[in-house]
Amino acid sequence: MSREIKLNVPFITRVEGEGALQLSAKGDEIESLQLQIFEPPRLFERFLQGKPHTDVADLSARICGICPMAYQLTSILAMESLFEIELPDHIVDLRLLMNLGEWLQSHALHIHFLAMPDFYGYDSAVQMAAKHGDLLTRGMQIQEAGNTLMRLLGGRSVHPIGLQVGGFAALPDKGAWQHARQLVNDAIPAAIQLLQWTAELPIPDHSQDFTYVSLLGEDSYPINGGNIACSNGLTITAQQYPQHFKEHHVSHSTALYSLVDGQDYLVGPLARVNNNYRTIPEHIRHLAEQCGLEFPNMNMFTSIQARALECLWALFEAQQMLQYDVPKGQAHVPYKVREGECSFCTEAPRGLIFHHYELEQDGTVAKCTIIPPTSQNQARIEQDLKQSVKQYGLHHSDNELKLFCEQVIRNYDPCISCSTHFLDFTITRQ
Amino acid sequence: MLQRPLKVAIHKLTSCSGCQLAFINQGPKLLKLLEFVEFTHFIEAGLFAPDQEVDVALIEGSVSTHDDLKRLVNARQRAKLLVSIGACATSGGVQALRNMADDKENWKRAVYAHPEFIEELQDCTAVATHVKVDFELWGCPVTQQQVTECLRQLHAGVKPKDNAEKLCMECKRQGNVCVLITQQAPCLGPVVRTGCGALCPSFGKACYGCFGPSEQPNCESLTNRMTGFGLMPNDIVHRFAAIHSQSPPYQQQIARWRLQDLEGSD
Amino acid sequence: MEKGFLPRENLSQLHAVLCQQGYKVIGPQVKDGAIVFDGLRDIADLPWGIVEHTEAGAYRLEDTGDNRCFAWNNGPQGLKPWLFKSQQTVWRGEATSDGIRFKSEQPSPQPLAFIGIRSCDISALYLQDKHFMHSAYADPWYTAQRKQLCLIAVNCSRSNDTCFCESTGDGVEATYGYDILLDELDDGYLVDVKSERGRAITAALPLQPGSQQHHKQAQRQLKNARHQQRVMPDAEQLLKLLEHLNDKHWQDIAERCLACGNCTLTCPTCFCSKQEAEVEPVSGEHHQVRYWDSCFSEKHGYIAGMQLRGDVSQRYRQWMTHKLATWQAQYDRSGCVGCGRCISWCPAAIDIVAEANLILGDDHD
Amino acid sequence: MTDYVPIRARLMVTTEESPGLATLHLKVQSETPFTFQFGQFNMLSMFGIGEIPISIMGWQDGLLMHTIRAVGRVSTAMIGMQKDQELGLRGPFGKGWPLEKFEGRDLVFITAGLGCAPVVAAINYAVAHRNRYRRIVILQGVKHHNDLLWQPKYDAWRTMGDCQVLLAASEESKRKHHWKLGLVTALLDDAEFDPRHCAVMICGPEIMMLAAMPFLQKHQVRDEDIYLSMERNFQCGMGACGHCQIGPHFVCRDGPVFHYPDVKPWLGVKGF
Ligand SMILES: Cc1cc2nc3c(=O)[nH]c(=O)nc-3n(C[C@H](O)[C@H](O)[C@H](O)COP(=O)(O)OP(=O)(O)OC[C@H]3O[C@@H](n4cnc5c(N)ncnc54)[C@H](O)[C@@H]3O)c2cc1C
Ligand code: SF4
Ligand code: SF4
Ligand code: SF4
Repeated sequence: MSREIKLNVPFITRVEGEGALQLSAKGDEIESLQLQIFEPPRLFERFLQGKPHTDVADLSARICGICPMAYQLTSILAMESLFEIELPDHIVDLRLLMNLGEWLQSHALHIHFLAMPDFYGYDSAVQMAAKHGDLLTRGMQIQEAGNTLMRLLGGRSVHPIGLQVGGFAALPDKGAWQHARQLVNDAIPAAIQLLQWTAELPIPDHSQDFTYVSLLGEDSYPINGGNIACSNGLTITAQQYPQHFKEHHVSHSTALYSLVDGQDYLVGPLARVNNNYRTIPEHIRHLAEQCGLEFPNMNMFTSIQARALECLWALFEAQQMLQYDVPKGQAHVPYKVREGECSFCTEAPRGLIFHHYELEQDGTVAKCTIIPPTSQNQARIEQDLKQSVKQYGLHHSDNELKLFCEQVIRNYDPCISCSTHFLDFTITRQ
Repeated sequence: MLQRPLKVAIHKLTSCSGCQLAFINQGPKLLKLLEFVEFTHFIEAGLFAPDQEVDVALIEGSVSTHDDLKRLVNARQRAKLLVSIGACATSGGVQALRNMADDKENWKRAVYAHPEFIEELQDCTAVATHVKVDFELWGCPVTQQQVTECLRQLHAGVKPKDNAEKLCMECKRQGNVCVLITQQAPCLGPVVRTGCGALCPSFGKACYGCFGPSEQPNCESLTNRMTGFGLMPNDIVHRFAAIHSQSPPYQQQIARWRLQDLEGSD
Repeated sequence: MEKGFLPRENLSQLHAVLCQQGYKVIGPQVKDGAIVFDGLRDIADLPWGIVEHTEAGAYRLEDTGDNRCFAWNNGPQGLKPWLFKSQQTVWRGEATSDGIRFKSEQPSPQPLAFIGIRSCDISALYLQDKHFMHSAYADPWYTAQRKQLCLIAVNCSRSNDTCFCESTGDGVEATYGYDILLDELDDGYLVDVKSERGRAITAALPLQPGSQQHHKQAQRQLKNARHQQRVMPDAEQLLKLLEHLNDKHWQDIAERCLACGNCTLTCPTCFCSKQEAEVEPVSGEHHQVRYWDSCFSEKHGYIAGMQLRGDVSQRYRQWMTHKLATWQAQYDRSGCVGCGRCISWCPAAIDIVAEANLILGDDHD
Repeated sequence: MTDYVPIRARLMVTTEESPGLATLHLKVQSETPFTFQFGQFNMLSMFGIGEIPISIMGWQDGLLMHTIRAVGRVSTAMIGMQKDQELGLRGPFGKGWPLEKFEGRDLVFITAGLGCAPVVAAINYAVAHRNRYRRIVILQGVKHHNDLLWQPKYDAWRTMGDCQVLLAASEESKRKHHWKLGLVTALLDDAEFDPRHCAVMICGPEIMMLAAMPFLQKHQVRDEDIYLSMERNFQCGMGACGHCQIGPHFVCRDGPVFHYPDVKPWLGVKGF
């Protein structure tokens, strides 16, 4: 049966903005497939120009309410590299701890609020509250552990205020530290259950050949430092990022398309796990393997498992740091502002994030570039859809196709609302 | 007092989504909230029904595209009450900094290779610029307490309680040591609305105003004082040209100190 | 009783004795750039060598490197936050199927021993006692905690630039209200005892007789402390403020005043509070909570449909005339004890003494 | 009766007096009988919404009466309460009209605005104990004649012996029977009472009180025979929260009914 499909999703709510999906196919061939992102221009890169360097962290946080800290920290680390600030160990550790918090809350949110309803046939987690309260509660527990770590060091979990160039505004107090320790300890069994639960999910196999990119951990799992490793064999520093990664503007999207050496690529949990599986402590890998998980792999549908694995890793990592007392020492170190250029990459929950700044003599921002994970994944999502939709079969009903596409997109957790359900699904057949 | 759950739609315009997180980031409190609130439209959580009639529409985000405006007008028509939440909705948010640009086209060009692909309104504006707003929740982001309290009051059939008290009040209740006095830090506390729990001063740093202007903000006097700390006119402009740059009291200071800056540089 | 002498190296025993007798010791410490009263684990945490320099709208600490721990005069708060708490639940309630249930909030006082309290703060305490304990309805939380205070006061050996207790009659020497009084000297502390509670403590200390040298030094220090720059007009003069209600100067002040409430909340005698009905988001329990409030807040003078003090000039006038004048009819004295906090901690650097003098000056009205 | 912690009061009946104004009849859940003076008030609270001061209107058939005008959050919620719903009650607080002191004198009641509950309660009391007082003069001013509450009550009082009821409407264009055009103070010229043996009780906005004073002086009423019921923001009702101060007075504790000489210096002073 030959038919013409015109799948038109006027907007998938934002990908750091708003997106839509258009698919048209004839017979077994996809004629065109566009993931459109019409992110209302917020012009961060422009309005940061002329701002004092000390304002950048608080303003750039507002790029994303789900991973604000990643934006803050990347800008701070970039500037610290320019100012050649030597951070004491305890500050490095505390930043890592806060990073873990952001991963935890973001991953827990994605798994339980965005992805889970798919597996149980609901529209939203809110509707699942009555019947599957236990699953939600488990998610909330892990999420709360993450939030607590963010609050411990940043005052609040959305747009935290604690980070600054040179360290933190203040070190945490003892009571809050102990509270966080408790929540993290308590969340570990929940995260183990979570990992098992993801292993038991009916995960379809849509393995594809693709390029993936993440930071590379030398001897520990990477989060806010290290080189960039690409599955095509490339390993570079953050400074070299612009030489290999190019952005371009396409007419159907306001987000900038990123390609590495001309190739679409994946960033995010699966990319990280694939690149760094060996650096995950053995007892965690053992747990994963016991319940049948296999990494590295090339099936984007396992990204939910990669997220669960990262949650468990993050909790164990946090537990180790929290077992000691609150670190003593300065909250921040003094530094001298310098003129020049700097770049840095960290791993936001959704993947690699790149910042580049040019600062004037007094620290004023002359120029900046910020590349979020979502726009890096955009080209890959389109490619993925093209392949996996075909593999899934265009003979499926409109609704089935729509749900399938949604799930594919959700695998990338592009940004929270982007991975939710499509809107006003319309399809034209002849 | 409503005998049934309050029907609530959450609409997102141009924003970072941080305020919506105040809902789904609240753990067990969310389950309690669901006892008296029924979400009908909440894309972030997966509910899509923008055309359903509701008791309350919560609007996150500022109006910066034609499409934002269209959806806002629709949301207003479908809702008995409309509440704007967060800095973007109440005053335009950070993205409204673009309104201050002298040459807006060049701004876009600086970020996008093909600005002609982008369709947007001239300025980025608050919700109340376009439709009637029944209540405003300030903050960047709003807190879960603010949102829950507002919905609880609306469910009880009363207007939510507004609190535009100065941040200093909360700061003192918390027992913080004033950073303006001890460090001559340019704290905006005396002209910023309470709500965050005086977070920044409790971390020993100056408030940068993410909750917007307080009741009767005497920004004139505060900024005069800041010059005494060695802040230059341009520094003062940046203090106010941040999260709530479009709120009238902060606008005034931006204009005033920009002028000083220009005069000073002549 | 003769004043005893406690050598500096034995100061830690005072701390030890207080702990032994079951007190939680509260003492001055450096926190975030100010002298703050908080739980004192060890006398090493006292602000050794620290003095403050303060003027209208500014406060900064200096480490002089000397061996004194009470050379400073005051910090942002005195005793007030420990008795009249910034946040106090006044009742709890629950909605049951059989109507609502109210539960009273029991006070949870604990024996607290304060080291380093000054004369002005004791005066302020007695003023707050009148308001919270001796008026028509005694405040149960204040009263319960008040009964469990042990006050180890210290005489001031210097004054900072915002102190004016000499002119209000509340310093620099503590004369009542304490259990133990110290004069900090070069090599130790002169110790005076006022109460049974105090005697029980000093009895356990290795006190030596104070020498004449010691007494002389203590007198010299007090004399030194009496040099204060600011002079508050006397009580009778202050009543005349009420004859200046239409002074243009109120408007002048209002242009600077931020109406932020810092003066009232750092003032050790200000007593305003507001109540809020709150709901615990998970249990659903209802709380009526009392918070510190200020006559500078917009809602303070609000009644349905009307704002009694819409202008900030009226609020500042309300504050000053209440504190300095109408307070006298309420509690038999002015409400100001000369601690200078509202001057130091005013972000707009408004100086109540200067303003009061200006308004009462000849060429005003 | 209670101070910091409320007792329960169950709503038995709500009588709507006019749109936005209702009398709540409350069954006070307490072992001890509820005693009060007219002019005193209770602090009424609704769960999760707030607490407000409301004058005591009276006591009838074992029920406590409060007449509430919906002006804002709490008051609106209160008059919308369902039968059998409960609220919290603290009180009675403050000083009421010293009606016993006035025995043997002429009583003059001056009120403006709608439903000045504390005065109506006092009139009710005086009428119930008619033989203790001499002449009763009731002056009431409203904007429009149909703003007048309890019209039948006024009619009944008017026909009672030795009782004068004068009504004024300030924003009416046509005069009605028994009504004068203008402000309540203008009625004073027609009021007939013995200024040497009288007690004047005034309730209403402060400007009205101020405006009444020259008329009363003209009648040669002495300051010490005048009593006023004042209004300020109350948070505690017990003289602790500081909101209700007028000069040295705490209105909730030293008032709300004041002897005029005590508040004279403060009356009408803007900002106090
Ligand atoms: C002694 C006294 C007796 C009163 N008797 C009555 C009466 O019998 N019937 C009646 O309808 N009204 C009476 N009022 C007025 C009544 O208290 C206010 O109308 C009520 O507080 C308004 O509250 P709201 O929340 O509805 O209004 P909003 O305008 O929403 O006020 C917000 C808050 O401000 C405070 N507030 C506002 N107005 C007043 C006020 N006038 N007095 C004290 N606090 C206030 C309350 O805490 C209130 O909750 C009396 C007031 C006083 C002082
Ligand atoms: S730190 Fe800021 S908010 Fe706090 S009292 Fe000082 S000026 Fe006010
Ligand atoms: S202190 Fe100011 S800037 Fe900081 S969180 Fe609060 S309102 Fe925002
Ligand atoms: S008014 Fe000022 S100086 Fe006087 S007691 Fe209060 S804070 Fe101290």
